[in-house]
Amino acid sequence: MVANINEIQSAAAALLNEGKVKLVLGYRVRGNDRVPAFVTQADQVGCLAYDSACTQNLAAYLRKGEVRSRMPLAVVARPEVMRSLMLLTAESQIAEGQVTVLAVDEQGFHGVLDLAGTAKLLNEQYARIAPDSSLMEQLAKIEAMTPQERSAFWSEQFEPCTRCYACRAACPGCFCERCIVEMNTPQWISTAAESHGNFAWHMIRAFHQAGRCVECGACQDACPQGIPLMLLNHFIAREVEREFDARNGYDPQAEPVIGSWKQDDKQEYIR
Amino acid sequence: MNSIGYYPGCSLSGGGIELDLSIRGLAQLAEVELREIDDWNCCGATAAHNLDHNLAIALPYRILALAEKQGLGEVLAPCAACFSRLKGTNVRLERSGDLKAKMQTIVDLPYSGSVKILSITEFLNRLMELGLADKLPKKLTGLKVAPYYGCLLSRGEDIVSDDAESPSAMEAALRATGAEVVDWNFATECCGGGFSMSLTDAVLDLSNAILADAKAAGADCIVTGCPMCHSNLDMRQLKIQSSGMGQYDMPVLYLSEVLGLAAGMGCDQLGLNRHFIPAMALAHRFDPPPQAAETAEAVSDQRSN
Amino acid sequence: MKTLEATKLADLAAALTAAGYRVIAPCQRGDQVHLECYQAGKTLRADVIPVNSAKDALFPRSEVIGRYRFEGNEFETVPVAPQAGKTVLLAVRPCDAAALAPLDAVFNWDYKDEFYNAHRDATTVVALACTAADDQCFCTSVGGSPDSTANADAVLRPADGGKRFILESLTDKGQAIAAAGQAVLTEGQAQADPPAQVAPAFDSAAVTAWAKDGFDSPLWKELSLACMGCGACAYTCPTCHCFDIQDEATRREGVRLRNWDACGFGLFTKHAGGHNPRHDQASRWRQRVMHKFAYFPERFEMLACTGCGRCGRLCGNGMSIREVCSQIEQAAQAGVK
Amino acid sequence: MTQATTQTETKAEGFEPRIVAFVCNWCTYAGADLAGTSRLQYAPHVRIVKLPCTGRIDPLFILKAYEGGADAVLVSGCHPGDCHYTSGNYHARRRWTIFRRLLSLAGVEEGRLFFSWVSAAEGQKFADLINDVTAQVKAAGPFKHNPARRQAW
Amino acid sequence: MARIGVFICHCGENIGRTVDCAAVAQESAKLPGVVVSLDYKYMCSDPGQQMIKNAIAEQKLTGVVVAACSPRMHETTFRRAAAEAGLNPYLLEMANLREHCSWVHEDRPIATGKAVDLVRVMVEKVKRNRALYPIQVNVEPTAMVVGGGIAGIQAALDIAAGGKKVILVEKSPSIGGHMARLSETFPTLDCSQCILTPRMVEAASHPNITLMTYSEVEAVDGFIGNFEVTIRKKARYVDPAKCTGCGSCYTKCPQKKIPSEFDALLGKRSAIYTPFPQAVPNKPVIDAEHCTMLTKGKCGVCKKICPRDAINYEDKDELVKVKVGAIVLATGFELWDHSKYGEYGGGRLVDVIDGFQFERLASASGPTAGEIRRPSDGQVPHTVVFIQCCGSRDEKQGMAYCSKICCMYTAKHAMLYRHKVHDGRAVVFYMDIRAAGKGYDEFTRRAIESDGAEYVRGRVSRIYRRADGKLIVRGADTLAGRPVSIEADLVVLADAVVPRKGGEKLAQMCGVGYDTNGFYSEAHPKLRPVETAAAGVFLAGACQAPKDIPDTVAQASACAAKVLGLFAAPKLEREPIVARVNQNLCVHCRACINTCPYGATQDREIKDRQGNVVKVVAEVNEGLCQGCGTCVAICRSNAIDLDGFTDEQIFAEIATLE
Repeated sequence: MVANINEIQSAAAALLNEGKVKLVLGYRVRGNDRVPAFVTQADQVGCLAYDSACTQNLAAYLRKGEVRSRMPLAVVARPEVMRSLMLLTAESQIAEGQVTVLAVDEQGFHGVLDLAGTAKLLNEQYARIAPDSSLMEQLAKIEAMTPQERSAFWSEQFEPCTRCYACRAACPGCFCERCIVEMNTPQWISTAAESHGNFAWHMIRAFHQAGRCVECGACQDACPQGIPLMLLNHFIAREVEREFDARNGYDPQAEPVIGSWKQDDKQEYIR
Repeated sequence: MNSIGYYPGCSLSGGGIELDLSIRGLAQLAEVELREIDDWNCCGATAAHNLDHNLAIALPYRILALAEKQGLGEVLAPCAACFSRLKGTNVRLERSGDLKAKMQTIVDLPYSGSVKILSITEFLNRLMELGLADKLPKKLTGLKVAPYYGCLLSRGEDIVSDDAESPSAMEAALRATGAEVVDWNFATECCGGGFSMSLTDAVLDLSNAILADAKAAGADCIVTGCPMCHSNLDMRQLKIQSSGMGQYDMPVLYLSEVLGLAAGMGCDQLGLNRHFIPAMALAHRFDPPPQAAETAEAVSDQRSN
Repeated sequence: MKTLEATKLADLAAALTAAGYRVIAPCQRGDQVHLECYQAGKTLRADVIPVNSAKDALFPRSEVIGRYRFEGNEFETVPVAPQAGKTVLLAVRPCDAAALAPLDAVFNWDYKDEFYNAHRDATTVVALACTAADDQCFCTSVGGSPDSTANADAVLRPADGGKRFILESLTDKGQAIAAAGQAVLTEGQAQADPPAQVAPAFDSAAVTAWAKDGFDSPLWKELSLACMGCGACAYTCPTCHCFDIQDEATRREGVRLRNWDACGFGLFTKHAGGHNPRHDQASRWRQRVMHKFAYFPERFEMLACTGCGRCGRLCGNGMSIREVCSQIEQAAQAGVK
Repeated sequence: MTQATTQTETKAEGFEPRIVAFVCNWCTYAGADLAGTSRLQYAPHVRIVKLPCTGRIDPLFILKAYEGGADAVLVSGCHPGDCHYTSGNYHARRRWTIFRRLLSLAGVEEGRLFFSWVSAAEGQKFADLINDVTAQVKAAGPFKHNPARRQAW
Repeated sequence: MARIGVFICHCGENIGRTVDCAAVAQESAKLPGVVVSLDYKYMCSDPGQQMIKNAIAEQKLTGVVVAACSPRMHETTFRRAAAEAGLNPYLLEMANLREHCSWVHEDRPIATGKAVDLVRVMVEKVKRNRALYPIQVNVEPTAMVVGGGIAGIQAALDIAAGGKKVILVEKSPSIGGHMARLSETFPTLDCSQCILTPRMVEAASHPNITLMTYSEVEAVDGFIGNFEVTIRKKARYVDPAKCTGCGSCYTKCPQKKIPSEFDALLGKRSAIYTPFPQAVPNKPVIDAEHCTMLTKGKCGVCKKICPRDAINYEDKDELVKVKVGAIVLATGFELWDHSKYGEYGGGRLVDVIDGFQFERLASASGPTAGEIRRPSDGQVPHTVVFIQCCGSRDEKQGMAYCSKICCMYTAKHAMLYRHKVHDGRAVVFYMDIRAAGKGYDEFTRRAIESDGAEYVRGRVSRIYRRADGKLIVRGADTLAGRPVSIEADLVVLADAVVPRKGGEKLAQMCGVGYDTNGFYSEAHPKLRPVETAAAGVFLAGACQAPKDIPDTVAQASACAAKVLGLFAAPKLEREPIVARVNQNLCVHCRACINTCPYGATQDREIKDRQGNVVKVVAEVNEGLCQGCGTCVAICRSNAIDLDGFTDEQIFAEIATLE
């Protein structure tokens, strides 16, 4: 547990007491697990906990009607979650005043912030979050494979996918009312949990993360089948940064990366 | 105490010794320590880049690498030519990915590109900010100065941060001394540069035009930051005058000398007695001579003959 | 007494494969253990409860149930027979075996599902008695036990401190397994290890009783708040059996597919006109609990939950049957409607 | 379902590839028209799907074409700056840049996805493009390791 | 059930030579949904069209595929025929058997096979077509013209002459623009004011034109046919209804030393002023910045002197809302600020002037009454140096483009100077002479050959003022290959033509794009040079690119033609190929709104019966949508589809190719 957990609790209590928020979305301990906590009364704040095992991205709850109806609310947010909140702001899913941030990282609590303050903190303190080196190594290995090997690798990875969509549910960016995979006139993506349906699903899920994924890891954590989704996510984020010099979730006013353009965007592959 | 790396180069112990003296004096006054780069070498100006491009980069590369190794984040290169070579090398290293590796093999020293090079104007303006501005007890009221930038302190858009056509980096400091900056036309005109020896006649023509314009604008002296300009305008002025092109008796001062004068530093300490065109009379308007100073004036006058 | 060295589980799988069985067994896959088709080289793990349940073998996640062809304006259907080969579920847990009862019941209720039954008839269940349980296990709360042999054709019991298994054949199908595995089995004596201790988590009767009148309870909203609405729990649940029918066609021919579906999805009950009778996650969770603890007992006199604990193990948001039912029991005790 | 037997399912020798092209109405389609009016002969394997603008092309169109067994996909529109709708091709270009990298990571080999700008005046370029793409795909043979290919049920 | 008719055209021998049309018809007849499949020699001929019409009627067709030439050739023809037979024209598609098949392949079996494929694809598409109806947009038959220079005046006059109402908005107190400031015009040297002022008067008196001078556009809402524009009428402090323009006020105004903008700051004006004597309207305004009554509450002379009591010191800005159907942007240009060139004195040398200043010096109504006298000491200059391309064609410090008019007006200036100062020396530094235009090259030749202007090809590297007041102009004569130094008395810089400062704001209001230099972007550089990406907004004059007067006038008249064309019918019919948002699916991520090149996707609040906003979604404005479909592909939820190119249609096409 972080050292100053009491400060999170008292900040949450103060927000609730002063009527600034109706709900505090945080974490609590249940056995060996950390699970989401929905605190609506100041006297319940004692359950709030935070440590590095709190990996869920609570921003994903902001699409739920049951949660939205309790706005304004506060969210215990580590840097990736804050970036999700920036994305949600940029994509007009939340607005200043609806969400207050209880900023945390592995060192502990860093105060109560509005969304503008969160943007500032992110850009000042967490402008560069080093990508997981093992991810980069794995990617390098995959990229060194032949196309056939890559195809075989992913087919092996996607094979156990049951299409439970836990990855989608865990992702704050997946806030569509109706996902593309559920469109059936025409049927965009086969819903059968078989090779081509799984391939199309994972390609399109990853593509829809372009310019948006904050690499929080919630999708991969949620996947019961252990599919290495972060490989795809990190790859896409890396390409977006390389090609368009864009890093996701730092600017609450950002134009969408896919949905904007520059005249001199690279095009060496187009003849 | 602040400290800044120092690259004197060849001229500051020779023809440009006044520049070295006055800079060291001002730095001391502003409580800035100058840390000379240990084991420095020639910067390559002005000949190397006409002979061998690798050499022209390798020489400054070694200086920069040494500075980085010695933990110097910023380095002052008072001579405008040294400044241009060193900073220019930084720019080229940054632009070309392969160059750094190539230089590392030639020089056998690593360099990441972290060393920042300061010109004399940048350095003196920094000193002013660091408190020198409050330590200028003498007002040089009535002194009309023509700030002369020449090429190396005005050109090269990646190197000089001033406006190439109408630079102004010296003006604030000069005004702070109480001197009047005259409106003149030849602040960036060519003085003849490195052709002082090889094409002396061209240098005389060019420098003559500069002197003439400064005189026409009513300047008492020309102020410069470049030892090469200084030597062309100061030393060659003797020849210009003797060959009948014009009579100016126009002292040419380094910016650091003017500031030193305002700071109340002695003429000797500033090296004002070492000029070809006597500057002591001008200096004495603000720093009346003790008895002994006359001897120095005499020495200087002798030299000018 | 037939015994099998613990290290020879894979050899048994290989022997059964050689005998023409499709062997579904707990195989190592990356960091996880999945129930999947055994192939030479795969590592078997009897010590870990697999991520997925045994239902996958009987009720595949996607199955062709019809075919058709067209040519010009002519259209014809093509009969499809279930693709059910001889299968053995090797070393599945008693909770997975127990789940066959509710599956048998629902697939033979008003309609006898030829596809499920074909798989079921071709399948032999070799259960593995549990000698260890984790904090998510709760079979004892839903009428099961860690060494139950219900629905099993044979059972493997860990013995001699885990060094070997005792194989008990319970049916003819089980005998056939013992015969097919003859080469890797030994005749001898062994002392069965004591079954796992699974502490009761809640009183299912109390849950069923509360649920009878609990349809309109405001409690569902609180219980379901943390649910994100994915189908992970349903897809790994050994008893969940909802499905969706989809056609996939080219311009010449098509197949009709039966794919899994889950009541946790928002679209599960969404009508074409836009109305959704289960419009929020609370009503979907209510359905999940009611189906398992109220409607199923009402119809089939059994629970549709075997306490395998998979939902608790995988849900990062703590939405497990165990957790929710415990809360319902507490509410029932406190008299909350 | 059984694999549809079409003319392209033959062995590599005499292999006649199936190539799906997504083109915009205003430039590349018109460029193809010009190739026609100029009577420029080119390989007959490409089938064009016409769209108003490359901006309309969803990456899923490409996946769908692969799913149906296309041996290659060609996407072509107006040159940068010439888009009939001012910026549709710029938007499209961003999508392609990422999507083609993703497909490559996923195992779609080089030479199965082509992008090009062909203006309404470039009939010759269109014909050359089709010939070149066809030749490349023919040389590469059928797209056997197509990860998006529809499952044979 | 679909009932599709397929009609294969032989196009004489054009298709028939390489495609076996009868075989294609036979194969097509077997396709699911096809009830009739016929081939014919010339489908576009009357009997061919009749064949289609008969089949539509007799077979009750729900869709038609005509397999013939390119749809770019005859789609309209066949769709009209379908409509005449009672089938919605958008239920007809064409398969391109000629340009895309018979003309490009020689092998008959292969071409025939491909033709069958092309027909099959279109059959599957057309089955999924739905009836579409042209979108009707109401049109308010009033135009707004922004900018009262020659472009705006011409556009307004032409629209008014066409019988439609025009609101002409001008931000300064008078219309006339830059042209009113010019002395003479090239290449004819006719007096600018003489040809312009009658037009100004005509604009002011035309019954169809409402002049709104001293006014600025504040906001633009709506779309083609239906713009709502808010215009700020700035406080004039003079009631134009009462004022007769007698001029007593500005004659008596004690503040007379204010640099006159009209005279390019070379002349002076009073605080209550008209910019120039022929101003239209000829009614003064008070410059609130300089009027001591308004700044300090002291003076009041004008109010006392005004015989009509027209002065009102309490006047306030007024916001006026107008409804217009079309907008013409004619905001013009200004000159690049040459003080960025340190080598030309950085703006500090008073005798280094720009082109407009020279125009005013040369103008009979200017501050020197047409005598060329230099600003510093009022002396007649004996040597004048003209420098072309000052800020033009300079990517580093100035503008990368050619300003187009400078070669001509510099020649004119040199000529005017030589006409006025006979012993004077006119030296022109140039990079190239670009005198493309009727009579233009002759004009520059005349400046050189008859009027003795000395043309020096080369750049000027430095201008400085010598102590004696002479301007030393140093440069290169690249033809002679030597440096030159000229002692000049006056230097005239042909500064680059740049768009009006702040023009981006107006462009954004109207949804018009602009380039990196700030010039407004036309819809197509070749074929739609007056339209913009925003339907109903047109461009006239130098706001789009540097232009001379004839080009400006021509473009202004073109705008008027476009506007009158738009106003010709009370309703505007638009192609119904537009995007549609499924509001149930839209989650309002605004990607489409960011993406649309036309600003056609907009926020839409969905309210319940009590008027509470329950949801915000995207909505496509049919009036603005051009049907590119970029929003469709950008939408992750696929909540948008494009009529005519729906996902269902395209997927069917792809599936058919399997």
